[in-house]
Amino acid sequence: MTTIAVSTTINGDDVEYLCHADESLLDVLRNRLGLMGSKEGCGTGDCGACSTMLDGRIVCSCLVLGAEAEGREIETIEGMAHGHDLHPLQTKFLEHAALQCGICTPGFLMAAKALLDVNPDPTEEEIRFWLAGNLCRCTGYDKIVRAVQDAAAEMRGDAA
Amino acid sequence: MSFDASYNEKELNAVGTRPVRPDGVDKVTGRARYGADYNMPGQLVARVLRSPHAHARILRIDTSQAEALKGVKAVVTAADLPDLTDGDASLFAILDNCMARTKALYDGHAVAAVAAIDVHVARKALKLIEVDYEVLPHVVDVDLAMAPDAPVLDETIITKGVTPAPDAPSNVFAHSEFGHGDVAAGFAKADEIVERTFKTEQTHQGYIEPHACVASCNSDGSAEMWVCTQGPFVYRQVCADLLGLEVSKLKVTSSEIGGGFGGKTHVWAEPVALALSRKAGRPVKLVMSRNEVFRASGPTSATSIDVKIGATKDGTITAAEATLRYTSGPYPDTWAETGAMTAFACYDLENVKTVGIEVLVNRPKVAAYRAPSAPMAAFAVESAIDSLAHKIGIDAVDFRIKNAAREGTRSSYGPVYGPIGIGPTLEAAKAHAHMSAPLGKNQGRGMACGFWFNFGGQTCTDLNISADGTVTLSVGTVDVGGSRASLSMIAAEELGIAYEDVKAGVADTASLGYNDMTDGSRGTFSSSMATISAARNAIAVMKQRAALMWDIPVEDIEWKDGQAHAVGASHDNLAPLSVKDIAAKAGNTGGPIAGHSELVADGAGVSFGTHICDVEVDPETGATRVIRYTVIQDAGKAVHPAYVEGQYQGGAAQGIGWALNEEYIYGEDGRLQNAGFLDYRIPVCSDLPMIDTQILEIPNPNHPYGVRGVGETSIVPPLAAVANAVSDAVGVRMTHVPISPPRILAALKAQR
Amino acid sequence: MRYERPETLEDAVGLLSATPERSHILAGGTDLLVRMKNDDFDADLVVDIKRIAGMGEIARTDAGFVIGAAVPCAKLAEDAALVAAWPGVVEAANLIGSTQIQSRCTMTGNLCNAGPAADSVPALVAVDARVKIVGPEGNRIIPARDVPVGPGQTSLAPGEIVAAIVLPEPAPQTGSAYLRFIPRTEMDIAVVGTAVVLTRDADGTVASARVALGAVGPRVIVPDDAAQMLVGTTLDDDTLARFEAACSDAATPIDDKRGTVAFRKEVAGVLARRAAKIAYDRAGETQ
Amino acid sequence: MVQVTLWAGLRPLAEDQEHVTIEAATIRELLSKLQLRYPALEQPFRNDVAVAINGTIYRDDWSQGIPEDAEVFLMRRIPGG
Repeated sequence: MTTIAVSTTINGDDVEYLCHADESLLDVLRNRLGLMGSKEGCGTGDCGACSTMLDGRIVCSCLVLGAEAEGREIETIEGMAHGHDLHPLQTKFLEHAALQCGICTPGFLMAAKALLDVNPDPTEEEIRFWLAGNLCRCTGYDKIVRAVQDAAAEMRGDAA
Repeated sequence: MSFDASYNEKELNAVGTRPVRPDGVDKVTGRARYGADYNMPGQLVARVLRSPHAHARILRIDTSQAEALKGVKAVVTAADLPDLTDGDASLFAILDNCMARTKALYDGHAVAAVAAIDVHVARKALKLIEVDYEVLPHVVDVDLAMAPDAPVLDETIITKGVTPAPDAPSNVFAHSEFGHGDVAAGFAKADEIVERTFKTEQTHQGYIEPHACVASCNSDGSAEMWVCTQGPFVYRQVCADLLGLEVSKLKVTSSEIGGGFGGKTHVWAEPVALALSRKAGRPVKLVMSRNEVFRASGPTSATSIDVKIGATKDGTITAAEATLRYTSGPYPDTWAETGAMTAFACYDLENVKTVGIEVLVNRPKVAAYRAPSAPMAAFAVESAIDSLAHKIGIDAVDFRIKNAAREGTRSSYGPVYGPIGIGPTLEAAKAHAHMSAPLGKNQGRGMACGFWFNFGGQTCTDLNISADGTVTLSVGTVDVGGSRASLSMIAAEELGIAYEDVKAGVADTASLGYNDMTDGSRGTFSSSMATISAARNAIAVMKQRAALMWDIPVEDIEWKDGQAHAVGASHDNLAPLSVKDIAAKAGNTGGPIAGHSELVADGAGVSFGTHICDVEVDPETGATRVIRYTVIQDAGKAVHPAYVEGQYQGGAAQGIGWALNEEYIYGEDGRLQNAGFLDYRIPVCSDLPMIDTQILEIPNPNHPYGVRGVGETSIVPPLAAVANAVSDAVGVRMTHVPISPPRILAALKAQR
Repeated sequence: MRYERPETLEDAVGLLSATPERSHILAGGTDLLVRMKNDDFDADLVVDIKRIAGMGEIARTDAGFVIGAAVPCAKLAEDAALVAAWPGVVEAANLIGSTQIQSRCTMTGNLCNAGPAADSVPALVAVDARVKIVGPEGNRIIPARDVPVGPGQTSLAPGEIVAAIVLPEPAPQTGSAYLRFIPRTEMDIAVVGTAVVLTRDADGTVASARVALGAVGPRVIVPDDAAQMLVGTTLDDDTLARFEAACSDAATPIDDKRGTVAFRKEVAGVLARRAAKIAYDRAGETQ
Repeated sequence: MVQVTLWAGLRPLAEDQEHVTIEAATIRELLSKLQLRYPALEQPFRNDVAVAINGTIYRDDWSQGIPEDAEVFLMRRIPGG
């Protein structure tokens, strides 16, 4: 199978890669670029563990072709912290024990960040429905929702 | 090994706080490496060919075309996994489940596997493998499998535990019976009796991470494997047994694990990956797809349970009886027996009898799932208890309190209980604000109790003190939900140093002695016991080193607040020596300082929980929403309360999913129709409310800090708690789990 | 398999015409990529239409709202005029999948996938949407209802592409609504879907009504008899009860892993009644 | 002397006895004497047995002492999740 040359932007950096026509963006990130923070839980868009940002919208990278990324802007979990400075969501997930096994965590963090980008003060119901495409089997979601609420409050500058 | 594990009340500083876990930053930045996140040089990609038939004899497998395809480096079938099980039936079942030998026994049963240079070639190769099947009649339903005309899966099975022994083979592997007293006499004394049949459908653990491993066999007989597992030592043993490897030459490293819940206590495709690597002479990476995870790993039993309970008007249960039919997949197992042991364990019963019946069906081999077998039995029993309470007109909580097992009660599974915690969870439920909160239209409330056997087991830890006085702690129980934090806290507590100065990690099988798996709610219970023991051993060493540094007798040294203190009038001018001070001089006082511990952590103690659930049901569509949920459970001592709450909440959520939506759906052809997260419907974030928790702390007498396992019990009550709530809301007793909208609507129609 | 990213519709049609078998159009990819994971999937060509001018845009023209074939459903909710005009269509499209799926999935894909349970299709049928088709034999405009002809089957000829969906401007005092039943609160495929569009007269009675039922037959069912029951009424209880029964009767579902015949028929009536109420109320709120 | 109760599955291997009286100070002694008396118990004793002493279940600690007049139950080892 012939490969396709792709030039794109990932976490602010120019990146070039070759991929097969049928190769998902998730496989490109994980297998060709070493960005293994995005996880494959289902491969069919049902679990959200591979959530990444594509041109400002949150997507399942398992349902995007690597070839489609040409000229686009991609953000992954690896770009969420700035050096050692964690994003408030990352800090709050740790403080609230919002992860047990942690396999869904990168996807939740990316999806939650996408929510707070468009809605800095979401209700509990808005958080729950926005995150419905991210499956977690360990926590029952309670502490995840609380961590997102707390991070949102901190980012708004509200006293916790 | 004279470690005294008995409870010793003392003030705890680190234990009971909520620090950030040591593996946390890796997990929020995407750096943590799970099963599929590891690669080896020259690794091949494996794919497994699976039976499309529920039951079929394998007449012929021709792999020659696949082997001839460029890029294919190995093809294996059962012939490449010769039977080395030496009459061990349970090991043979694992082997046959890894790769079908003579018959494919369920849709998804592996029949061959390939290793190729990439996934495209591997996929192509699968299509080139020819398998001739003789399709046989199949049976997937537990009750139908017991019918006289059911197709028999294994002609060698004659039911055990029945006298006289049947003279013909059947799908019933065994009966097992528990109880005491005379149930017929007990029922004769009852004023009211409830007798009902319940059904539960098969569920999956639903861990988000599919099974994944990288296996590498070398020409010198050594091998290694990176794998997501709840028990690297057990995986090592089973894989070595099945492949004829020397145990110590197989190194198994557990990756970060993306959920297990019992499903990763069993070996699945790992021996196949090793066999492929052995044949190809190269490392092999095998990652299951989600479809494969559902079709070929993990599920629970599907069950059909008859329950009969009688009581007098004053609310005393006079007799209780249950017959529990559990599927075990296509191989014999003891899942019904476990269910039969747990069914009435919450109650103090004069007359009780349970019979467990193990039933073979053409479904995947059943695996443990969080308090395995207990939730289904509890669903049936707690539903019947609820009905009986209504029937005699007594409050459901009071009825349970009146009949609750207590110290001295003979358990339904045999032994007499020591001090146990069901009473306090019930009293807490009765006093909980949730219990008296008002309900709105179409809303209902239910509650239920649950029981589980926790256990401990073989455990081993190494605690090493570095030159700067910080501590590394190597444990052998896989961290499934924050145990590295808990164990670091325990080490800090015992040594008297800061939590931040301890870093716990999970060791591979080459670096630490044997450990049982993280199952049976044992991870924190048993590894904390071994950590305390290792820390105390390290303190003994540090006292000796301080004695050398001070040149005084070791008897004159006392360990307090993380420091060696010289005691006695002659030493009062000596400033205490900290761990750091002692560690800095270790090179000249005898070398590295460490504490080790190898022990058996027995005495975990049984566990009880009580849950309260409110639901709202749309009577026109049957749509059900859980609107409030409370978990009350005894933790003995919560080491890291946030992760204890997490276990309570997670188990409750899984139980709610089981109660309302999750089920394996088979077609007439015996094929699984919902092998994906789209139609195998686990709860999503918008399905659930916040899940309130109340941690009771009644110290476990068999642990130095009073710790009790907390991992499993929380999945036991929800099926019944939800069912009781739905039944309260709609006024019809729901007896079939999952209580899906079509079942609710059908029940409402039948009642009208 | 080849991946092509043409910049004009003509080029896209040319590519598809040259490979009439085993070729697929890629817009959001939320169905196609799922199928591609299957071991049995084989394709020679995938044509990504997202870089073709206009495919990702919503335009308001004399014909109404022209929604490009590659407009992700999330974008529909960001178009205030569209939401105000056809809330029933936007809410249906926004029920497809998760937030992540919404970023990618398209109504055109939902329509051309021809799944009987597609959420947006009953809503499109109820508003009498049209589709613009370009193809090797020229362009044509047909009702959205006529695109799916059976499960997984469309009336599109080889090489044809649905370039846009066109929603008419609503008449004054028109309301639309879509309700579906799923066992969970999110992430499921519809067990039943019902769309209602109705227009009120000045006196508050229903002047016209159109109803579409999804997931209860191989194609969307349009029970005109049931819809006619609403006309001339203010949705009194008796009318709604007759309407509900008529919708239940019109449904011809199957038993499958997502629901039973009895359940689907009953719930089709319940949801149609509820959707009619919502549409009626919405009609009263518009000018 | 301790009286040991066997779970139902063991009884056919022990001449259908439900209760067996035996002189034993530890679990190890108990199991080895039982096996001596009923050799068919060897198979289940390999991997399948746990011992409850006064309600506390021991799976592995065979050095555990058995107090005088203790209630002793042989149980099947339970799987965990």
